[in-house]
Amino acid sequence: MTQIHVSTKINGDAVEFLCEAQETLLDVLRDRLDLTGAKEGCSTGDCGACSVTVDGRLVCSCLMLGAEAEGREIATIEGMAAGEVLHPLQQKFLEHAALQCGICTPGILVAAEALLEKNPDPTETEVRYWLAGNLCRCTGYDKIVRAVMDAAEQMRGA
Amino acid sequence: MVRVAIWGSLRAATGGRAEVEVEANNLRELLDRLAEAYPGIRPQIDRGISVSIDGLVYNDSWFTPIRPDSEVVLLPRIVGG
Amino acid sequence: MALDDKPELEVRVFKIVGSRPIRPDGIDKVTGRARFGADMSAPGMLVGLVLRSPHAHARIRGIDTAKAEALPGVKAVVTSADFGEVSDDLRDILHNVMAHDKALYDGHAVAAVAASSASVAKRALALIEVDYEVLPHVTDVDEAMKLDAPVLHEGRSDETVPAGMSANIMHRFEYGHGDVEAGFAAADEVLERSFKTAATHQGYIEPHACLASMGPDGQADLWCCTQGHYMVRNTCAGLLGLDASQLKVTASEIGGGFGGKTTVFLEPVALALARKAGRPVKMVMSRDEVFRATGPTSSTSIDIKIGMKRDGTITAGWADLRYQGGAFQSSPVQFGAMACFAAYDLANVQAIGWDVVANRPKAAAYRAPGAPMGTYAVESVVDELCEKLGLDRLEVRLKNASRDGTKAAYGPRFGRIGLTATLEAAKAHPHYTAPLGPNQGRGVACGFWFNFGGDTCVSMSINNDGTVSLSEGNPDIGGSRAAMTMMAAEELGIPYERVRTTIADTSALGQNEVTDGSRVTFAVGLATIKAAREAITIMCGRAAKIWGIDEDAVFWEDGHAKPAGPNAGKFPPMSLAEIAAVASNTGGPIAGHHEVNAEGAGVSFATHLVDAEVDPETGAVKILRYTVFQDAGKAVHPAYVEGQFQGGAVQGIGWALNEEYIYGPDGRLQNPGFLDYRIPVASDLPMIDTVIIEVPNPGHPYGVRGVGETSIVPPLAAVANAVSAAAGVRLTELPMSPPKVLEAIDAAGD
Amino acid sequence: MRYEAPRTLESAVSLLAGEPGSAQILAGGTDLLVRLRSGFDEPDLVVDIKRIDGMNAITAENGGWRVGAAVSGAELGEHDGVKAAWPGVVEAAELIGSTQIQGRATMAGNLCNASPAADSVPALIAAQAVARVIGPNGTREVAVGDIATAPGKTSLAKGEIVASIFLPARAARSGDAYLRFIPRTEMDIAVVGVGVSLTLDASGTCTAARVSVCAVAATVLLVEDAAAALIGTPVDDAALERLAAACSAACKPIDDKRGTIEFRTKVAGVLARRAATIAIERAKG
Repeated sequence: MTQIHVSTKINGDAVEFLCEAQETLLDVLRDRLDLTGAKEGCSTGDCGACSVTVDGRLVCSCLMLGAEAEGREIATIEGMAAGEVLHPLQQKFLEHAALQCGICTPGILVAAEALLEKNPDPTETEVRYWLAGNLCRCTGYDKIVRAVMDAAEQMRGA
Repeated sequence: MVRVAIWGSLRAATGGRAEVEVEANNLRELLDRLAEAYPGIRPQIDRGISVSIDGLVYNDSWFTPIRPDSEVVLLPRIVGG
Repeated sequence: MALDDKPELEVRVFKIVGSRPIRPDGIDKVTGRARFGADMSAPGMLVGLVLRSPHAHARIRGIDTAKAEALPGVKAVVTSADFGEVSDDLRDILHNVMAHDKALYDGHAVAAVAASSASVAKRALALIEVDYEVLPHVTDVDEAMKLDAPVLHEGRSDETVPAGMSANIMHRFEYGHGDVEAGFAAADEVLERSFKTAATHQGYIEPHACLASMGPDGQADLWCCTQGHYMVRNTCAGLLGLDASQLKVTASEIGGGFGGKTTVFLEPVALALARKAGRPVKMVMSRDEVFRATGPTSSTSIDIKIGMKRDGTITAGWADLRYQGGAFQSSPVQFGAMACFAAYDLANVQAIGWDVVANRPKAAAYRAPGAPMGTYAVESVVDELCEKLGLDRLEVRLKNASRDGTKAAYGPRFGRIGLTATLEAAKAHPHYTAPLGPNQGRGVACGFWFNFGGDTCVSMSINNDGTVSLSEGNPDIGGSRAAMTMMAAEELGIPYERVRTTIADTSALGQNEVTDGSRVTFAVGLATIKAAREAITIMCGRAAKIWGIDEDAVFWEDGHAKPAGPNAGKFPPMSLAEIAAVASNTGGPIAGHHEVNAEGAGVSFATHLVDAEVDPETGAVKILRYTVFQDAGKAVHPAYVEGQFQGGAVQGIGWALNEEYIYGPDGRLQNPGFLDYRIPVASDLPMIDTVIIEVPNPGHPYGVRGVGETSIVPPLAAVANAVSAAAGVRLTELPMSPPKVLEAIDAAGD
Repeated sequence: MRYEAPRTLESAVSLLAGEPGSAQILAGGTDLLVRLRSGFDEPDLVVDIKRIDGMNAITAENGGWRVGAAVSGAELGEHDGVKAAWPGVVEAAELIGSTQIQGRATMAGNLCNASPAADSVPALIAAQAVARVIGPNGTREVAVGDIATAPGKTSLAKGEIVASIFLPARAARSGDAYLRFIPRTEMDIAVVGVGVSLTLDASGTCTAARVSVCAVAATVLLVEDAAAALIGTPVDDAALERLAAACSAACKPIDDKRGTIEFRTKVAGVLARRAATIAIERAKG
């Protein structure tokens, strides 16, 4: 099967890869580039575990072909911390115990970061609706919402 | 002798008795004596049984002591999620 | 365990237990580094996929795999013929992971392939020819119990099932005491109601996944997401005829389980493919496969009859519970029957359970298996009786509540329990008396779960630098490594940061029971404390040697060995680090370990309060406020205890409102995805408030009770009671999806 | 399967028209990729139209707005001009899926997916939006209501692409709204949805109205009786009740895993009344 050559940027680094036409961006990230932080929970865009941003826009990487990444800038959970320094959202998730099993956590963090870039001072309702596409089965969302709002407050003060 | 409470559907094996008495000093003896005296209980013991002794539930520990005045209740084997 | 441990909670002042440190696996999980089931790969790895039955019930007349095997890139194809004879206790598991002579449900595995890529494997599946003889099917529990229902297995009913009943009834269970008829006669009001609940799925976000490899010598390695890798090892070894010692299973990080990962599905298939192909095989389920072919819980049909006096005294309770457990006997109806009246001190009680098979996937455990449904039915009737008699719902529950020494409805007398403490806390909470608006209602319900312990091994190494490595054998599904680290540090008297807890593979420790039954913090915690105590004894001995005094004259306090009695003050205390630094000089490495069948788990009760609003024109339900009151015995890491309370409550809300398995007339599952299997999303919910009650469990050195399961027991009933109050009509079917609520409102208005 | 990302509409059209096998257009891909993954759809060619000039643009035209076929819901929601003119259309488009889906999903895709439950379509029909269809035989303008012909089926010929959707100029004292019913608060497909667009005169009498209902028939319906119930009235309670009754009467739904016939029929009326109330408020400014 002929493979497609794609040049893109992931977490700030230039990346080239080959993929089959029907491979999703999630397949490429996980199986070709060893970026397994994005998770496959459903492959239908219903769970958000594979969330990444493409040119700054939050998307499900399971609903985008790898080939579409050509020339785009992609950000994944692996690029969220700056070296040793955690992003305030990551730190607040730890402090608030906002994860139990942790499978949804990368997607939720990527989604929450996209929210705070757009809206640094979200209400609880805004956080809940923004994150409605990120399923979490363990926490009941309570501590997740608290952690996002606390991180937002800290980031506004910074 | 230890008095053992038998649950409803297991009473078919004890002639309808809700409580039976067996000579046992520990869990293993209890199950062995029960199976000897009431062979109809055997299939349930094979399927799995838990025993509540004085309010604490035991699954397997043969040598758990049972006192003559202990409250002993048979239960289907407890599982969990 | 030895029962010599006295409850220490009330005398002991904890330094670490009860605080909220950051979990040790946290950074890996917020940075994407944590490796879950599907995150592992191996050189030369193949991709394994499963062919599944499109029929709810069909005889398999033949399977032709020749074309698939001939496809370039296909390295192995397996069917049930590739598995040998197995022992009786494994037979149903084997026939569930790979259909034998019949496909028994939509999604039942019939064959599997391993190929060089996913796309080749997919094409190979399409080339496998299965000759099916489609048979009539049944998916509803009441239908399956009828004499003319299609029969899944002949001759499998056990001796408890009366003659002349449907062969789909596997087991009948009954418990109770007293005289229920006399009890009903003594009541001022007797109410009998029937209920139905739909099957739900645990809905863990991580699909099942594994990576298997096996050499021709039978040595095998398996990486998988599971609640119990020792269970996986034992089961797979049995299914494949391997020695347990030859199969090493490593548990990945696990992306949720809730009971659904307490058995095997892909693992034996991946091993069989790896054996045949001679190469590692990775298998990952799609979400569709998870819904169609793993282990949801039972759908149920329940009748409840309760008698009550005008003063609120419950005179008798009777229940008939019918649970289908899918294609093989596995419904948790016994526990539903045992748990449903557990919150009440009843003189007269009888519960009957029917364990039924139907053409659905074999049920697996789901958080307090069986209890939520029976409890929903009982608590709904109690609620309606309170309403009829004009009684306060909490007062009635307090009046009839099980207390220390109550003879439980399922037989034994309770030891120390915290039900009334949860009820009193609910009564005193501002939530209970907060005003409600129009179309709003408040629901209350209690719940119970047994909890258990089981086989547990822990090994603890005191490293030369004064740090501690703790190995345990239970996959950490919600922060248990933090709890173990805390208990180890507490007992040793050293900082939390000095201990690292690892989940060991099956070669490193003895048998460990699955992470289930809310057992881990209780049982592994107990073993951890015992292992620490063993290490402490050794360290005290080393200090005694150094000081040249008797071992008995040394005691351990605040992380130090100290001379005692006549020697007190003679020598400066030696810290753990100081003793560890000279371990080689004093006798060699220092370690503690503990292996136990941890009996003596403490039961746990909860009371939930919920406010709901119903849109009378659409039947839409909104949860406005929710408060959980639950007895944790002792909350080791309160944040994760709260998390268990909140998570269980929200799973229960989903079960109550929108989650359901929907089968079409063809017996096929119509909603095998998160689009139409509707688990709660963030915007559906309010904050879930929690109140931790601590009534210590005498069976644990720190008083710990399991907390993971009880929290899903009350919400079905609590939400149903709130919605019924808000809608002005009693709802008796779950889920209370908007069409059902609207239909009930409209019917009541007609 | 081949993947192509042409730079011009002409080459997209010729790729699609020239494909001897089956071909699919990829805009947001939020429906297409689900079908690809499930094996429901196995096209030989996928043509990604996002790299074509103009596909990602929202442009003012004759007092209205032209929305390119690849404009995502999120981009539409950030466009103050369209939001001010057609808030009902924007809110409908923004109801398609989660935040993540919004980052990709397009109105044109929602239209061409031809689901009877498409959220943006009732609002577009109520707004009298027009799709610009470009194909091997040139360009044609098609009322949005004429695109879908049956569930999953469209009137588009081989090689034809919906290149943009035109929202016409908005009359004075007009307002639109879209409401749908879903079991949860997010992430569900509409069980029933209603779009209402109406115009009032200076006295508050309704002079024009369009009402469209989704998920109650094989295609999204334009309910003329419902509009007639409003026109010429002050849109009082009596008119709203007639509107609700007309909407319910127009429903020809099915029982399925998402809702019953009775439920959809009744709730169509309830939502019509509620949506019209919002539209009136908007018309009154």
